[in-house]
Amino acid sequence: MTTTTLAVLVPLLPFLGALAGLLLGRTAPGFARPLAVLPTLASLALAATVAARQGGGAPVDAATELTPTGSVPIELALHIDGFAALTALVVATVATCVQIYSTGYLRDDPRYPSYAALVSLFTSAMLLVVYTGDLMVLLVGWEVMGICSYFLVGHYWETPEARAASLKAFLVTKLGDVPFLIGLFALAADAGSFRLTRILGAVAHGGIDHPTLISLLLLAGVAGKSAQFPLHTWLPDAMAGPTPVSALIHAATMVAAGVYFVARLLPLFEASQAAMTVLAVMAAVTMTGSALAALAQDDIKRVLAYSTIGQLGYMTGALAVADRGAAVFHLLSHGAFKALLFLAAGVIIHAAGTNSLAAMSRMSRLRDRVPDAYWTMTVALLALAAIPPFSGFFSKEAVLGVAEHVVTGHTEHAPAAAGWIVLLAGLITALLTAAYATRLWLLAFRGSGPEAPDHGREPLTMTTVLWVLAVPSLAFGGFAFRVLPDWFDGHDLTPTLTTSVLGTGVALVGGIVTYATWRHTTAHAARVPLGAVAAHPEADAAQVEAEAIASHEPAYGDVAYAADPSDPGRLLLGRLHRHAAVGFHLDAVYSALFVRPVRAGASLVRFLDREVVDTYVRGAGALPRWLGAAVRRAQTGNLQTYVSALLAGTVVLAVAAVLVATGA
Amino acid sequence: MSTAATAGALAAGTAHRAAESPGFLSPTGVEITFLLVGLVTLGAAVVTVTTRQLVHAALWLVVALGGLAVEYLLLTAEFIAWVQVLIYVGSVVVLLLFGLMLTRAPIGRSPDADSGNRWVAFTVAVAAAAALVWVVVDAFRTTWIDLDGAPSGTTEVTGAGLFQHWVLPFEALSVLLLAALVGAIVLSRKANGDSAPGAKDAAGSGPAAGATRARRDQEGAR
Amino acid sequence: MHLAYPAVLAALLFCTGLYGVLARRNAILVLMSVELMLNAVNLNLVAFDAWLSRAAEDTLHSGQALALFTIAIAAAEIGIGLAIVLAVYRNRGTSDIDRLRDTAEGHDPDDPDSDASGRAIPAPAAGEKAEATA
Amino acid sequence: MIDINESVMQFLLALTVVGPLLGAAAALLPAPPGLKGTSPEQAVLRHGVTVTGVILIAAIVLALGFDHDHPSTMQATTDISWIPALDVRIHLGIDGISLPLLVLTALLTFLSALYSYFKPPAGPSPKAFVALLLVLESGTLATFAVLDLVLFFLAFETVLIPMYFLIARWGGEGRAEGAWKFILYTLLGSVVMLLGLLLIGIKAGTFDMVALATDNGRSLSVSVQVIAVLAIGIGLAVKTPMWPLHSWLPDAHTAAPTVGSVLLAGVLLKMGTYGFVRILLPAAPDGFRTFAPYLAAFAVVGIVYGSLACLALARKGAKGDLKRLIAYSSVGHMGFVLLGIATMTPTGVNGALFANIAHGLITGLLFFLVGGLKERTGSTDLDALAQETGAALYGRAPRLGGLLAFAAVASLGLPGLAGFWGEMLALFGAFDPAEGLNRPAFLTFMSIGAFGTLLTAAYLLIVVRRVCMGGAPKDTPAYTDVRSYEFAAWTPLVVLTVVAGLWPKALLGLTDPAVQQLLAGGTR
Repeated sequence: MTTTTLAVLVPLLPFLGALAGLLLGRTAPGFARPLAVLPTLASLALAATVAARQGGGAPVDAATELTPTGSVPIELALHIDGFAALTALVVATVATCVQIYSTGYLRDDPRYPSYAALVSLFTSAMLLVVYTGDLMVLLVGWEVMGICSYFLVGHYWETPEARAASLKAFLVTKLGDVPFLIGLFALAADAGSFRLTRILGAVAHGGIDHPTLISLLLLAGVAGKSAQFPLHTWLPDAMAGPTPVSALIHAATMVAAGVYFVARLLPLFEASQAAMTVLAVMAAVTMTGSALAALAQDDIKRVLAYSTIGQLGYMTGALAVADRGAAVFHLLSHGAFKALLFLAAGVIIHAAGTNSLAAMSRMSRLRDRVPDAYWTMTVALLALAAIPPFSGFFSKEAVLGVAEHVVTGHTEHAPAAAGWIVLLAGLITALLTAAYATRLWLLAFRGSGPEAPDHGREPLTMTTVLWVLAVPSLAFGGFAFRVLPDWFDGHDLTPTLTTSVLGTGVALVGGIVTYATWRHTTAHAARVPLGAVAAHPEADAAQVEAEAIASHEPAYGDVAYAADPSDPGRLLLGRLHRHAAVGFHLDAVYSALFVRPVRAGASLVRFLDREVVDTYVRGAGALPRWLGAAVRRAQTGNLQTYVSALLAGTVVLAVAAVLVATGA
Repeated sequence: MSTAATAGALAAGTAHRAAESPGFLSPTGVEITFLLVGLVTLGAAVVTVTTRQLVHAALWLVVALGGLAVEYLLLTAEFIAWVQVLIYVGSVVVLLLFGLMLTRAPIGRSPDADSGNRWVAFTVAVAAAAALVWVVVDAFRTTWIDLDGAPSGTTEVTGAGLFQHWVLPFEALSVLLLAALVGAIVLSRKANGDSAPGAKDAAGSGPAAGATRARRDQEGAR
Repeated sequence: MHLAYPAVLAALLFCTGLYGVLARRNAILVLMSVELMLNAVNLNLVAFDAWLSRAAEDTLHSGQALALFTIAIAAAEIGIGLAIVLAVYRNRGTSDIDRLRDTAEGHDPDDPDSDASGRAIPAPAAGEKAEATA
Repeated sequence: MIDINESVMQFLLALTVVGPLLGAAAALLPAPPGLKGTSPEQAVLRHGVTVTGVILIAAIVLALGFDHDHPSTMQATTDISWIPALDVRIHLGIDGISLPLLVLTALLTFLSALYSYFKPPAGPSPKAFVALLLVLESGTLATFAVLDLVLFFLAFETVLIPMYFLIARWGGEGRAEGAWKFILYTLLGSVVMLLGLLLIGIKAGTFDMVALATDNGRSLSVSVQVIAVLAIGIGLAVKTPMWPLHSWLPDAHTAAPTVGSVLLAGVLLKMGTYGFVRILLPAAPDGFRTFAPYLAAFAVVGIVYGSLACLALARKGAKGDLKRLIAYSSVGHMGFVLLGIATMTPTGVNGALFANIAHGLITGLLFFLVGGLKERTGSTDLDALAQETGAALYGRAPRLGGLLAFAAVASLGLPGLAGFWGEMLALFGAFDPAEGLNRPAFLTFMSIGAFGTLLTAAYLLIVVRRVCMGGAPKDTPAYTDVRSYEFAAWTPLVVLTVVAGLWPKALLGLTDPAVQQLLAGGTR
């Protein structure tokens, strides 16, 4: 088969799997698991083949018209370059892992069929986004991902958190997508096509009139999807969904889409210095803010969520300094270890029966209950903290290295200011990242107190996946930075000495400081008993998690926050802790900026519709009524009255006639 | 008022033929008589339509009609004058009195002889009168009827006219009268089924119409 | 003699009869007034005949002929009219014109939802619905 | 696709128009002994299914026999002189614009007949119901098939009466008022429209739409065009409905029976927008250009207004009625259609026509689902359905809940489903309107409309959240899940929604050439 056919099949198979799963799910539950895993696995194989055939060489391009629109046609186009091939590979890998993991994670969940089908749909949408060469088609995949995340985050729809989070996830991303759509319009109107290649050609010839405006419009959508400041607030709440879904969303699909989109259109953004600077600022704020917030979270998954936002900040930072190679490099390695982190977290939550770090820090020997999760998570955390030689180190160093290049003025693509911003923010974030990674590890695995409950080993499907993912987190970066440049633009991704030393140094500092604080605070742990544990610890992981999420707010009075004095983060952040825990009150800002005005508008419209618009309708109804009543009154039935009126009229007419006749 | 206009034209024609058309300030005797009788007639008519005593109204009607008969005479239409006296004063008023009696009209002053519509009626009537009088006067101010010479309304002249030129309408009219006769009977029969007053009424109206017709015929025969 | 005299007299008589027709309550008095109006017309006919027979050498005497016809028809009319009045009087026990109001709006009490009232409903319905939905 | 003899096509088109009328007449006769089922009611309902089915088949065969290579040419045309004195002709024909609407109408009517066969409407005898349904179908199909202004008006009016009786006789509470409001409102609009049609017909010297389109308003002075567009536009806008002439729609929908709502939203509203495209755009372009910005402004206001009204209804404690909410959402969706038409660009008009079809499918499905929901829960009041947390339909009737969520998602214009392309193209058209139109104004309209999609998503998902999700479905009794006949009635709509979303060319390939020709003045 030609590469094109294979590439077409890659998104198509999971889609068909999803359709079949949705149709057969209730009638033949036996098919649900194969229908979920096999298509994804197949598309993984195909993606690998496509990647091998493409081999970082000339991009594969193919197109056929999807539909005429009357002006700019929409085409079903493929554009597979090194980025696309590799990203698709990672997406497929993570998706496969998640699917396999889910078979164990939602063992007894009656809703598993629809869940698995939606995950497949999610995967195929992301693969579509990765491969397509037409922006309108990309938008299709883009939005389908949004709705899939809506359904999957709302999987535990009995819990109010899930109901709220799913709605929020969709609406916030949609809020970004509206300007995104307008940006696409502007782009297409200028370039005369939705095709990626044509648009890039137009950019190359300066055929785009307002690159800054368009870039900013597009950035809004990117910020929504990739959870960048200020549209990132949906991501932590999305933790109300099942853990595998979080892994999928955070590692490969959804959030990766935004970064990937910018990477594909980077020349357009480079055309406008302003856009690049905005991008840099956005990245910097996102990084540091999310890292601070992560340090204050109590829910283990929320910590990871904020860390995702931070890592995405690194990627956008790399884009802001005009090196998509580094960005996608970090995207790939981050995909690996973030998926691992979430899946391991799922195992831990199941074992501990709670998702609260405060509670975990009060139970001992949790790491003996889940050794696989313990070891793999350690690896993943080291990678996250960018400790050499784990993969995270190389990718993050690539980013910092590029930033340093820009600062030292070796490149003209990006403004030096962007370089400085990214570099400084990156270093601060490296410190904080190491800090919260250490905190997470210490609280989860070094707890003291009553023993963690023991209900047997985790299902094999879940643990093996962890080890599979541990390999790339461990080793991927080591060789990737030599290979990848051939696939990407060819920029060197080797870590530079200065940034490596700096980055690793601050990371170590962060880790050590946190450890010291923990040694100081952990003494309080015994004194303040805390913790809520799921009611049915022996049930399957999904139900345990659902109960854990549901029980967090009643137990601690807040989804994100726990009044735990033994938390090192509390000491490290000091007064900042409270604000960091609630994500710096951004939600309040949103409700003031959008929700309340819309509510007010709604009630205003309700009033208008009642009192104003219907008034003239009522009036139109009343007028004939009055006329009718008036005329009825004249019908007395007295003939003499009638005749009098008749004759009076006659006289008048006669006189008028006379006057006319006599010309008076 | 095109008729008035043509009449005016005609009047002008006559005016210059009958050289002097005397003004209103020098009335002839006939005119004075006509005026006086006219006043009486009008007065009687007004009383007829205003009096509160129904029977008196009928009687005043007799006076008005009689006055009109006199006016006919003054206009040299003697035959019509006699017919007027015979039919109106003779039969119609009698019929009306019969009707009054049969509907048990109150003898004496009846307070509600006039309906609430009175003032409307009055305005309409006055307006109509004003309009008509204005038009008529405007049209015939100077027209002069000369009544001298052979009287144009004697019985033989009228009879000759009727039976030379008006035979067909005359016969049609007799058919109409017959129809009216039958109609009156049918109406009054239907109204009461088989009660006495219906028969009496039919007898009351029937012979009257019949009488007129019979009279008409003998006139024609003569 | 001036044609204006009979003409004016006729006009006045006619209007008197008109007033009677419009103002009198008793049907028979109305009939009398009708007679007055007819006679006014007759007077006109006769007067104009007398004028035209001289002025326009009219040998037809159409005016007088028509006057005769009118008189005859008036007699018939009185007969019929009285018959009708009597019939009405028998059925209704009255011969007052303004008691005979069968054509008055919403007169019949025995079928309240006649066409008229039935049609009157929708207009309010639209209005009330507007309030109801609000 | 398949080659069908022209005369056969003519016959089929005539059949689709006349057939339902004959069927209606037949429905009033006593059922022949052969067809008498268990009861006369069942017999007549089955008769309705048969007739509508035949019409549907005829429409499908028409669609197959339609020459898809030349969708811009009138096909299956019949042209008979009817009233020579007025030069009114019986002129039938279909092109790429009317064909999809024709098929949609036949399909929706058939599904409604099928649905009411298994679930007879609560009300007087089904005889009249079926007859009215068929008259309604005939009128609608005629509206889309005729090419003569006077005939168009006749068909346009024919539809009102049966719909009035459907609402007034078989409706829910408040049906009398709703029906009265519907009939008076729309009739008032049609009267104005008639004046405009006559004006055009007299000034241009012909009532023939094709001739008018070819003439492209050259024989009409601008002032005449302006007046005509104003008059006709008001009539059509009432039907569409355009804000602020919409207030009959919620009442009518709330009162109407399920089938009535489906047809009202799915078919009747389309007649208004179809009139805009078929009559106003080609026949009086200059006049339309005068009003296009105002039309667009009203459309955008309608988008936001409808969405906000829905939000107000969907809020907790607002006593919001689901059918009323969907009715307001129709106001919003029709706003997109009008916006697309107002751009006067092929893109916008294509989008408008696409959104027409999509709205017919999706809103029809929504009304069906709400009907099923009411049948199970006995209420369409949101607060009554979702007491504190939600009705948890996912748990109590999973298939129904899934379908409802699907319909909501489709209705909020998710890319990959039918709802998206129409809205997207309408906005894209507004981004670059036809020359002679004020671009900044349209840019503003486009951005407002685009944010309207956000509001749409908000209220639809809130509805899903309150109806489908919800805490603790265990103890509450489960409802009967989707029945087989309901599947039969709903699946076509679902499938078509997905197909139209994934393969928009199926529709746009038809409409685009026709629209291009229409806007180019019939000469192309």
